[in-house]
Amino acid sequence: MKLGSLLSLVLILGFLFVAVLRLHPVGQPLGHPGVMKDRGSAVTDTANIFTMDDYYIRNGQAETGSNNIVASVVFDYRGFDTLGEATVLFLVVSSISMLMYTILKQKKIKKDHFFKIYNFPTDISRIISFGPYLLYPIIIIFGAYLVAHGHLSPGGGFQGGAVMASGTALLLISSLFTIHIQRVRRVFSFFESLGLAIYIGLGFAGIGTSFLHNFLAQGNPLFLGRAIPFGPNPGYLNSAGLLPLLSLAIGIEVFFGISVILVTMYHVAMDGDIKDAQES
Amino acid sequence: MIFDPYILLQKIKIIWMPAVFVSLFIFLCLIVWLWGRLFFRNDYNRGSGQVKPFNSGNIEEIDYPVPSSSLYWGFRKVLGGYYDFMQRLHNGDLNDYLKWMIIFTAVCFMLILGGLL
Amino acid sequence: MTDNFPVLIIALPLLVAFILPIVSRAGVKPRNILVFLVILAVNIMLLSLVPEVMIRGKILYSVIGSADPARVVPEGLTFPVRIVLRVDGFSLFMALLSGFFSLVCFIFSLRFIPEHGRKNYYVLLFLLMMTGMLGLEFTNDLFNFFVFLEILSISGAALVSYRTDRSHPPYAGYKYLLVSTIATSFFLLGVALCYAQYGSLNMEYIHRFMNHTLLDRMALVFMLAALAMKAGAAPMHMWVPDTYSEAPAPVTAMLVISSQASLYGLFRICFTLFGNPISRDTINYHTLGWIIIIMGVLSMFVGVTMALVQHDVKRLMAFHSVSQTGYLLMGIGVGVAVYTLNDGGAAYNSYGRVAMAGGIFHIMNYSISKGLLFLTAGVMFRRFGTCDLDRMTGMAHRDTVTTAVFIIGALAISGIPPFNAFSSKLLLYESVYRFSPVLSIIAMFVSVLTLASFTKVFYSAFLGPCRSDILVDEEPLPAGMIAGMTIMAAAIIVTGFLPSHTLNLLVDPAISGLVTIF
Amino acid sequence: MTNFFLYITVVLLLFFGVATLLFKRNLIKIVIALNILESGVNLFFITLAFKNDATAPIFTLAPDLAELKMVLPTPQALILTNIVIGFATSALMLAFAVLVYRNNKTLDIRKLKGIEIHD
Repeated sequence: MKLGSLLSLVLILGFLFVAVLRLHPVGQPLGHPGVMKDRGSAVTDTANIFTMDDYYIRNGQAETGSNNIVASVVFDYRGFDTLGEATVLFLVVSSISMLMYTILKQKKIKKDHFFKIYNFPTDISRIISFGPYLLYPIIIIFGAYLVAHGHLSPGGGFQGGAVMASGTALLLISSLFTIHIQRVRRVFSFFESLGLAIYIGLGFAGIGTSFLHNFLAQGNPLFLGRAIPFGPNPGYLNSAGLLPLLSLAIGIEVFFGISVILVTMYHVAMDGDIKDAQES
Repeated sequence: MIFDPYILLQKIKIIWMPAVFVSLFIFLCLIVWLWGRLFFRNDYNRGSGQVKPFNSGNIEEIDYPVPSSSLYWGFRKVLGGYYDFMQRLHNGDLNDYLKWMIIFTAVCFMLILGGLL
Repeated sequence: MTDNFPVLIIALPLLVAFILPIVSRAGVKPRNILVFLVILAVNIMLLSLVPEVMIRGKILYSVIGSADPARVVPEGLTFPVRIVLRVDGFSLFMALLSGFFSLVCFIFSLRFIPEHGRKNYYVLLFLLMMTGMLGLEFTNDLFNFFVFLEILSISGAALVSYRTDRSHPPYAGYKYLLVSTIATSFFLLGVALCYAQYGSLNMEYIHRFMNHTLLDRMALVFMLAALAMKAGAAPMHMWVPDTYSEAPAPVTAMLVISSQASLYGLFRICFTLFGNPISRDTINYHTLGWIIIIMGVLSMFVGVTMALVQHDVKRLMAFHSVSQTGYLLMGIGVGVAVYTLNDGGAAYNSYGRVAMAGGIFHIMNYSISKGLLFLTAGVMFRRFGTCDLDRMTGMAHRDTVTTAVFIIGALAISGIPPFNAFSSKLLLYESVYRFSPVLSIIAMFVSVLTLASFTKVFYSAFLGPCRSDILVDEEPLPAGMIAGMTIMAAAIIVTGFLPSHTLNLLVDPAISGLVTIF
Repeated sequence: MTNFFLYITVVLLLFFGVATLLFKRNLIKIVIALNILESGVNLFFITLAFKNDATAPIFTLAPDLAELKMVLPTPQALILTNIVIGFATSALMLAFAVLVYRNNKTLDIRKLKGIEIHD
C-alpha cells in the first residue's frame, strides 16, 4: 500500500513534468500584442481581441470605470465568484461559532482567574501592553485606505479587511480587551451579516437589468460614475460605480468575519488553558 | 429522436406497466387465498400449542431474539478472508483513504494519458 | 422577470442566509417561517422553469452582471466574458431533486433537531448547503463550479459534526472536509490546465475548441478523480460510511443528494467539457467509459458486501449508498463507452441512451428511497438513542407509519416491483446486458444482496418483542417528521406507478441537456 | 530550461503537498500540507498569468502606453478567491482539530482510527 502509493506519486510527478514541457513557456501567455494600442471612446472595443484577459485589459476601464483591472474582474466581471467566496467565509465563521457554541456559552471567566493564568498585565513589558493602542489606529486606517482605494491601486475589500483584522489579533494578544469577548462577538457577527447583506443588496439593486449589474458605472459623476479614458491616468476616487461600494461591503465582512474567528479561537484556547490549569 | 419509453422498452423486448402488474399481483393473491380456504387443512387451531414456533434443543436459552451482528454468520464465515481484507481497508485511517485516491489517479493517468488500453 | 429566475434561485437563499443571524434573534418561529418560505419559493421557481426547459427543450442562459443578460457572447467576440448560468434539462432535473430534498429534510428537522442555541446555525448551514447544490448545478463556469463545490463541502462538513458533544462527529467532519478540500484542489488544478490552453473558463467555449491534448487529458483525470472521490465511488469510498454514520439523519439525507450533485459534476465533465468527438486526436471514450464502469461495478460489489455485515444501521445504509452510486456510474459509463463508437451511433441509439436513461432515472429513484431510509434511521436513533441494531427491537409495535415507509423504501431500493427503482434497474439490466452480460449479472446479484441486508435491518429493528425499557424516547413522533417521511414515500409510489411519464417529462430532457451542446 | 523554473517549482510544491498528506499522521500537519498544495495551485495560476517585462494590471500611475505591458488579470482574481477559500478551510479544519483533541486527547491518526471501528 505504502509502496504502491509512493510509486503512483512518482508516476504522477513524471507525468506532470511531461505536462510542463507542453505548457506555454513562462512569460509568454495567450494574448494579442495589439491590446495596448490607443483606442477611441467606445465603451466596448472588440477589434483584435481573442482572449478573455485581453478583453478585460482593453475594456475594463471603459466598462467599469476602474483603473485596477483586477478589481474590475473581482467585483464586476466575476462578481458572482466573489459573492460565493464571501459566502464561504461567512459559512466558516458560522460553522466555527456552531462548533464552539458550548465552549463559548460556558460561564464567564473571572477576572482574577484570567490574571492568574496569564500573569497579566503585571509582568508584561510596556511595549507589548501599550504598543498596540498606538498601532491599532494606524492599522485600521491603512486597512480602510486599502478598502477605499480598491478600484485605483493594489488592494481591495479582502486585503483591507484582512489588514484590519490583524489589528484585532494584535489587541487580542496584548490587552484587556479579551475579557469582554462575549459581548464583542455578538457585535462582530452582526456587522459581518450587515456587510454581506449590503453586498447582496447591491446585487439585487441591479436586478432590473441583471443581478450584480454595475448600474452606476456610466452614470452621474457625483455617484461614482465618472468616465475615465483608456490608458494610464492618476485615478479618480469617484469612478467605478458599484465597485467601491462592493469593496466596502466585502471589507466590512472580512474584517468582522476574521475577527470573529480570531476571537472564538482565542476564547477556546483560553478555555483549554483554564482546564489544564484546573486539572494540574 | 423520439424517446417514448414504450418504444424504448419494446426495443429491448420488455414492457413494464405497474398498474397491470399490481392488478395481476392482487388477482393472484386472491386466487391463492381462495385456494387456501378451499383446499388447505382445517385442523389448525389458534388457541393451542400449534402456533408456537418449534425450537429444537434447550428452549429456555433462546427466548431472546438473535442479535443482528450474528445474522448471516455463515456468509461472514465463508467469506472470512475477503472480509478481513476489506475491514483492513475500512479501518478509519485517513492517509489510506488518500493513498487510494492517488493510486486511482495514477492508474487513470496510465490508461488515459499513457494509452495502455 | 423569468430571465432572472436562474440567478434568483441562487441569490434569494443567500440573502436569507445572510440576514438569518439577525432574524433568529427575533425568535424561533420567525426564523423557521422565513426559511421555510424561501425554500418553498425556490421550489416554486424551479417548477416554473419546468415548462420552458423540460417540455419545450429550451436552454436558459443568464449572464450575471451583463447589461443584456440573455446574450452569452458579447457582440464581436467568440467567447463569454462573464459568469454564465446555464439551465438545461439535466441541471434542472438535479436542481428539482435538490430543492425537493431540502424541503423535505427541513420539514423533518424542524422537530427532529432539538431546539438549542446551535439550531440557528444549523438552519443557516442547511440553507447554504442547498444553495451550494443549486449553484453547482446551474453554473456553466468552471471556477464558479469550484466555488460552489467548496460551499457545499464546508457546509456539509460543519453539519456532519453537529453533535459536538460526542467524540466522533468532529473527526468525521474533519474527514469530510479534508476529502472535499483535496478533491476541490485537484479540481482546481484541472481548471488551471484548461485555462492555460484556452484562456477561458466557460465550459461550452472550452467544449467547442477542445483539442484533447495531453494537458486536456491530464485535466480530465484530475477532475475525474476529484469528483469521483467526492461522490464516493469505489476505491475512494471509505470516507462515506465514516461520515454518514455520524451526521444527524436529515443531514445524512442531504449528504446523499449532495454526493449526487458531485456525480452530476462528473457527468458534466465527461460530456459537456470533454465530450467533443469532432477534433482529430480524441481521447479514447471507450477507455474512459470502461474506467467509469469498473469504478461502478467495484462500488456496487464492495458497498453491498460490506453493508451485509454491518450492524450500525447508518453505516449499513451508507455502504448501500456506495453500492447504489455504482449503478449510476455503470449506466453513464456504458453511455460514455458507446458515445463515439465507429458504427454511426447505432450502439448509442439502441442501448447506450437507454443505459443513460436508466442511470439518470436511478439517480432520482435511489436518492429518494435512500433519503427516506436515512430519515427512518433518524427515527430509530430517536427511539433507541443508538444506531446499533443489536440494541433495537420491536419498533413495528409502536411506529406503524415508520414501519410502512421503511418497507416501501427498502423494497424500492432493492428493485422490487412495482416501486420506482424497479423500472430504472430494469432499464439498466436490459441495456447493459447488450453491452456486456457480466455487468448485468453482477448488478442483479447486488440487488439481491441489497434486499438481504434490508431484511436484516427490518428483522432487527422492527420485529421482535416490544420492550419499553430500552427506549429513550416514548413520545409519539411530531407531525413534521411523519410528514417528511410520508412525502418521500408518496414520491416513491407516484414515480413508481408512472415510470413512463417520469421518463418522458424529466429523464429524457435531462439526457438531451447532457449530451446536446450547441 | 530556465524558462520552466517556475513550473517546476509548482510541480515540486504539489508533490511535497500530496506526499505530506499521504505520509504524515498529525491532524495539524495535514492542514499544513493542504496549505502547501493550495500554494502550489496558486503559484501555478500566477505563473500562467506572467508576462515578460510586464506590470501589474493597474492603470493608476502606470508607464506610458507605448511601453506598457500587463500581466493577465483573471488568474490574479481567481487566486484572490482561492486564497480566501483556503484560509477559511484551514480555519475550519483547525477548529475541528481542536475539538478532536478536546474529545479524544490525541491528534494522531493511528490512535484516532480505533474510535469508530464497527464490525
